[in-house]
Amino acid sequence: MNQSLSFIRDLGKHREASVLAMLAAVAIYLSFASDYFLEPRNLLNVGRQASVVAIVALGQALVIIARGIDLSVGSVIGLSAVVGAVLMRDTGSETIGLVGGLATGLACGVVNGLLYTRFRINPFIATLGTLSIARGIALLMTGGIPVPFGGFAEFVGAGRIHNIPVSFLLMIVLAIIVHIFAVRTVTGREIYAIGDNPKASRLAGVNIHYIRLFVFALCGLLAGLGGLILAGNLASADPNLGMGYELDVIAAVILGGTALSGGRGSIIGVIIGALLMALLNNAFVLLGISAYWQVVTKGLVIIFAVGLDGLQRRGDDD
Amino acid sequence: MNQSLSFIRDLGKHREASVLAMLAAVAIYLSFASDYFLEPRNLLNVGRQASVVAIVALGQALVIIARGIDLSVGSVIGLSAVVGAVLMRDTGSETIGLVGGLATGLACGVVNGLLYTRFRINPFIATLGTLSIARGIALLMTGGIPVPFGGFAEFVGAGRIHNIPVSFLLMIVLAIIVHIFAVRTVTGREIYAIGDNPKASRLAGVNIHYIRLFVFALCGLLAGLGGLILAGNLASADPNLGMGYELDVIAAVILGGTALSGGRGSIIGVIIGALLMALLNNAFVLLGISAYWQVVTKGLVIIFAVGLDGLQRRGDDD
Amino acid sequence: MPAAAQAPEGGTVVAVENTKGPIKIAFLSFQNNPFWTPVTEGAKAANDYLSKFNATVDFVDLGDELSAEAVVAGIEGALAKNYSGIVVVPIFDGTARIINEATDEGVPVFNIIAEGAAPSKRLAFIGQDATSAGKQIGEYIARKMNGNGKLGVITGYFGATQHTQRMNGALGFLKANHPDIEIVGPFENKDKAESAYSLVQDMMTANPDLSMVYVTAGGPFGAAKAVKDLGLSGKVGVVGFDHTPDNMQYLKTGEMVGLLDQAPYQQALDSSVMLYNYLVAGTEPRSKIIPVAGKLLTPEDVQ
Amino acid sequence: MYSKGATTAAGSKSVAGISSCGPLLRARGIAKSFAGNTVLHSVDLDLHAGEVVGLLGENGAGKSTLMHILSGGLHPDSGTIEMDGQPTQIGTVSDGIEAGISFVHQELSVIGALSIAENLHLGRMPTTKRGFVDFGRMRSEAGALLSRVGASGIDPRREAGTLRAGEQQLIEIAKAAGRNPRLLILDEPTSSLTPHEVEGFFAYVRAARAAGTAIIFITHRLEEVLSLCDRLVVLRNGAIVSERRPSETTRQQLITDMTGKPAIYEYRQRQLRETTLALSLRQVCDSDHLENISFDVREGEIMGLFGLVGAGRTELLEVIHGARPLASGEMALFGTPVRHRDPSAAVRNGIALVPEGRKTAGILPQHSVRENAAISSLRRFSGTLFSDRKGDVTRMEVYRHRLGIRMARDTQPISTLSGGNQQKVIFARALMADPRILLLDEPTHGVDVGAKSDLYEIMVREAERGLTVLIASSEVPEILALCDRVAILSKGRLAGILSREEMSEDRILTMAFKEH
Ligand SMILES: Nc1ncnc2c1ncn2[C@@H]1O[C@H](COP(=O)(O)OP(=O)(O)OP(=O)(O)O)[C@@H](O)[C@H]1O
Ligand SMILES: Nc1ncnc2c1ncn2[C@@H]1O[C@H](COP(=O)(O)OP(=O)(O)OP(=O)(O)O)[C@@H](O)[C@H]1O
Ligand SMILES: [Mg+2]
Ligand SMILES: [Mg+2]
Repeated sequence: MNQSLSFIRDLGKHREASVLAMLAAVAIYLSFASDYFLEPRNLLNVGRQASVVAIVALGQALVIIARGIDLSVGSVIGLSAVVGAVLMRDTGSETIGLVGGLATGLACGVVNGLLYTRFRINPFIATLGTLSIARGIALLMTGGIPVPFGGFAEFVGAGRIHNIPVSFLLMIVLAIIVHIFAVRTVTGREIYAIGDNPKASRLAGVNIHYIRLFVFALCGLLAGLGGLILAGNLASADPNLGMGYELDVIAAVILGGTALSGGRGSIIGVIIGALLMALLNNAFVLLGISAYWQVVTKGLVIIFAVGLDGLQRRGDDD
Repeated sequence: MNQSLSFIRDLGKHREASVLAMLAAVAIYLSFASDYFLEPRNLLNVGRQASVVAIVALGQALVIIARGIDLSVGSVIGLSAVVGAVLMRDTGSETIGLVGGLATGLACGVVNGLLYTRFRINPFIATLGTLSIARGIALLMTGGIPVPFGGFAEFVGAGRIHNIPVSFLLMIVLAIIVHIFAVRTVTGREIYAIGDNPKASRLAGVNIHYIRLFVFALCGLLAGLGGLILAGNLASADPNLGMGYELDVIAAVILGGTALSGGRGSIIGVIIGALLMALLNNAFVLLGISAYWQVVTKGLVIIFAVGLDGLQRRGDDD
Repeated sequence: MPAAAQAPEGGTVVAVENTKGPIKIAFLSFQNNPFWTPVTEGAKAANDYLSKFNATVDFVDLGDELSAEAVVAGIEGALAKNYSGIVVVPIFDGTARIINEATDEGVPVFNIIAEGAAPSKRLAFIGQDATSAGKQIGEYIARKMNGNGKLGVITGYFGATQHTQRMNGALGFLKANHPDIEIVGPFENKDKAESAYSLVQDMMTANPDLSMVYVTAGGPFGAAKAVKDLGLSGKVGVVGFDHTPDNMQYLKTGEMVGLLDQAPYQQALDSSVMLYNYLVAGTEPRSKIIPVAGKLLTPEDVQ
Repeated sequence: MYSKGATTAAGSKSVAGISSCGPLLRARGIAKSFAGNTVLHSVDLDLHAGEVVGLLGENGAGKSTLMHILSGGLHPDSGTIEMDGQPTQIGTVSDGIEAGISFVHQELSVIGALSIAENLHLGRMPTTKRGFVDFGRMRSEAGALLSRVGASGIDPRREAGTLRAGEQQLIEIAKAAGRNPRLLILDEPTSSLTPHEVEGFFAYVRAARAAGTAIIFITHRLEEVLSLCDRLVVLRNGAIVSERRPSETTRQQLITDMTGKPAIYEYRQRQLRETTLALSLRQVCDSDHLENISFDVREGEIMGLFGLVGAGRTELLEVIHGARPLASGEMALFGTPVRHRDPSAAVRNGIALVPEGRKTAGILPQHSVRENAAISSLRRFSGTLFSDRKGDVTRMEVYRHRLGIRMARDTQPISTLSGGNQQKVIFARALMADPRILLLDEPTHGVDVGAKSDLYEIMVREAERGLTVLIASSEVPEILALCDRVAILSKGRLAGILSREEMSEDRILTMAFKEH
């Protein structure tokens, strides 16, 4: 068989390929349909809009690859933002605020991890519980009233370096780091191992408790960062910030080809998934698609993006 | 070992036992803390409030036992209600409205099932897609404006027979039917089998495509019924009806001891899970707990309910 | 008891003497964002005021997720607890049935803030009519835009009655009276400020000549922040609802050019007192629908 | 928990002279029961450095359980373990690894998503100075490890999930070898290996023995233990019944030790009735592997399918069973042309399959034994809507006796059965469906000698009653013992068919190599 054909076949083997194809298709269509789409400024906007979902999805992807799931990310975003803002307001120190926000995310992640590893609570239920608890704490801390949040966080959330949004840059850098982490480090490889076959991994001497705790902690930390970016962007930390994000984040991960049953998935796929979702929202505005059709179109695109892959993979599973 | 001890041990083996214990604990606490809790009227209210989640969760449980997931139930509730109401309004026939609503739910379920079995789209993504599409269609049909919905549907949703809410009775009857179906019929047992090991089941002669299609169709149908009850109770079909229900429904299923990884789960557990969630909401109103503490408490109860089980089951998994 | 011959502060209704014995009023409301803070405070003020008349107003939290089911469950709970009367924020169409049920049981219900379109046997409704509020804002938009230009529209949830009415109230008025104003959208932001931010960014990309953004529900300050970050303060204005601190801040800096409120504190207080008066003296409220004119704040007001 | 008191005076009628110093590992009075069902009764076992001990026993005798206890995967109810003369607590698997014990489990457990090199280093991946995984070193070490166990042909960069069972087994062995263990436990490592692979594996075991490793080797193939081991220990019903030297014993003796009876199945000439054709294949091709396979099987015939690895036996059975699409060609059942789109259709038509790979394709791990056995025949016995649960109980009882399935209760999860007994349950599942044609893919994997001959008896008896059997096997003796004819596949093609009279080990193997 000739070279180029086998290249395409190789690409086709990757589950993220069909979503990438969909992303390309939407982008190509948009570049014809709208004069504004290809403007660097617009492309960068799309990148920025994808960044929070993408950053949180990096952590979520590792959790899912390790056969877990973290439903609490949306609430952790809100709680971290609120803690960061309150600390900054009360201590007057930006550093304390930022560190406090990240530490909150990390702490939530660790709690999730411990509920799973120590108390053996199914992660779906454990994180459903912390989803509620974190949201409640954020509301209690603020009495439901948003807290102003500026300074460096605002730079991270809304600032630009050479016209490139800082949060977008952060997303790129983190994606590269997490990608390298997942593919090249021992812990990274062990994450895939325990997701594929937890029992065999444990018998081979992988510390599955430690790895599980680690992925949840990292996911919490990234959700905390996401919270700071989101609140920074708005210069205001609302206890309801991030509500419902879990579904967007998990959708980005699954769209990117990660298996909900663990063991498989790529970081590049996650970024593609997040970009596709941001691109769709951008397309609706650029093309001025009528209200209710936006909702229908979104569903259709998601199904098509993954459907391509499924059709090709016929008879593969079971 | 003596009889009664082994009975308790047997009970402890069932994953739903700890949630049942939690349900009992909350109920006992409430009967002391509030004079109104034990009034038949209040207990029946709790039953009615649990009914829609429980009925939809019956279908969801079978889907999850078969190793699928249906995120679209919330939107299907809304779409079925809207279709039912619009048909009733336009044809003037209650029967057409009710049948149309149920048929809509069934059709959505069949579409989900086909996306999974024929187009091999991961059910998480497929139903995330239909979640959006169904809601979009409901909005398009109504122009976003609620449609009045009365007659027999209102009786089902809000009526009482001998003071017992009809929807509660319906829940009980359906739970018994689905329970018997799951444990006693061939299809029911095959649902468990394909959730446990799809490949082995297929080779053993189970028609896994048919079973998968069936569970999604049934889940859609029950979501349709849930939509009619909900809209009937409110005497109005709002296109946003049922929004976000998917998480409540899935939570009830998982709380009731069904494994997200398939192959295991009980219908009784599902009902217990749904009742626990309704009881919590009732407790909040009866005890006048402030909104923010409600959110925290809910999370804590969910974690405790399942944590009891996890602690006892130490070292069981992997 | 010569306690109060005058209305409590922030309210407009005077309580009558209690000849009936203890009165228990349930006040059912939500809590999920700053909008509800004055509602809660109004209920608390009513309790303070009416406690002098041997009446209590219990604030019952319906939680942080607004839904018809939550309202129904709340009313059912209040009936189970034998309250004498209920003040509720029904919002949705689907709440009419349970309100009728309560009324038929002899427990009068007073609706505040927003109610569904379906008629019910409630004692009265005090609040802002969403459609006319939309129209009020539409008139203001037209004035600010001098009758032409592009207006971006962001709505909370497609299909949410109040959001739709506010939107259509404004858009209907503009289409009829100012056909030169071009509408961009509507787009859904699910009440999220961050989504409003992104939408404004994209709207400005596709419509560099946009001059006004109308946000019908949650998160208008996100739109204002986007305007600020794009360096378009003064060129593009945002109008929206509710005098929450987040929104007010941009009124001061000028990105927000109009904010309509619903006098929630007064609604909460007056409704409780009127319900009390009805319970002890049978005094019917002055009409079945008591409109509350929203106060439209502009940058000039806060300067 | 270890109760010191239970130590018995060493029941070591141990075969002397292997090692002059004390044993590497000394287990005394090991007992274990599951939910009241005693699986091991006070087992004593000594293991010496540089010794290969063959552990034999019927399915469910307790071999795997004993090994789990020695390696830290299970806690004994009582008994002590000493290493190098010191009492040790091997509480967890990692303790065992720490103490130098490597365990190759009976069930395959490679990580399909990782590369072979990664699998071999799981739990101990080497890193570079900068903290990244040292893939270069890992690959070269993996290459060395693979050639140590005789699998030098495998590219260590391949994803482990793409390997066939035998190769995965070699990976598991190489993984254990890579830890340079002092005690190496091999639980049925050869059941899915080809004869060639077995040779390479033996070479590794001999080398490891020479290097001073103590090795426990569990298998149901008696020739293997007789040629490889220094000492043979037979476990029956959870107790050690004999310890022998290979040079001083025979197959028959070992079988008697294991089962308590000497009988073993021998082929009996039988008269095939001239009857209808049960199955005929004409020019059958699948999408990538099989090419133009044509042959007929008569009703009541036991037809063997032999071939080297990759010959396409599994694929052919899958095509007949409907699990794999028939790309071209024709197939007829009892004269009627059929085309199965799905195994459910095949099962309805009276074709049952015992698949290869009981863990992935056979068992329903969370289901009870009874449910597992009943799953194929649910539709057959359900009169109306409801399934025949009472019937399941009685049928299970029948097959439990016929196949000698060893279990405490038929409601226990199948995953708590020993490997061989799980295989018998899968067999029972196929028989319960009362098929007209029975497809068997390596059906006696992990089944002990005694049970194997029982299964052969049953197959022959069923065949006499008209059941048609198509059995794919890698074991020539099995083919010779059982089959009326054998079809030999080679690289997806039919290399020929041998009748009973023409069959011999030589001819079968020659034909299997035809296309190579
Ligand atoms: N977790 C468990 N719960 C209950 N019974 C168990 C459990 N594990 C093993 N058993 C029982 O212990 C007995 C011994 O099993 P074991 O796996 O040790 O047998 P084995 O000698 O390895 O057999 P095989 O040759 O078939 O592998 C079996 O009867 C099995 O059913
Ligand atoms: N493309 C492939 N990728 C991975 N594994 C493959 C591939 N093709 C075949 N195999 C595996 O190779 C093995 C040999 O193929 P096949 O089933 O045709 O041989 P067989 O004659 O049944 O031999 P055996 O059953 O002894 O392995 C199969 O088990 C199959 O899983
Ligand atoms: Mg074994
Ligand atoms: Mg094979």
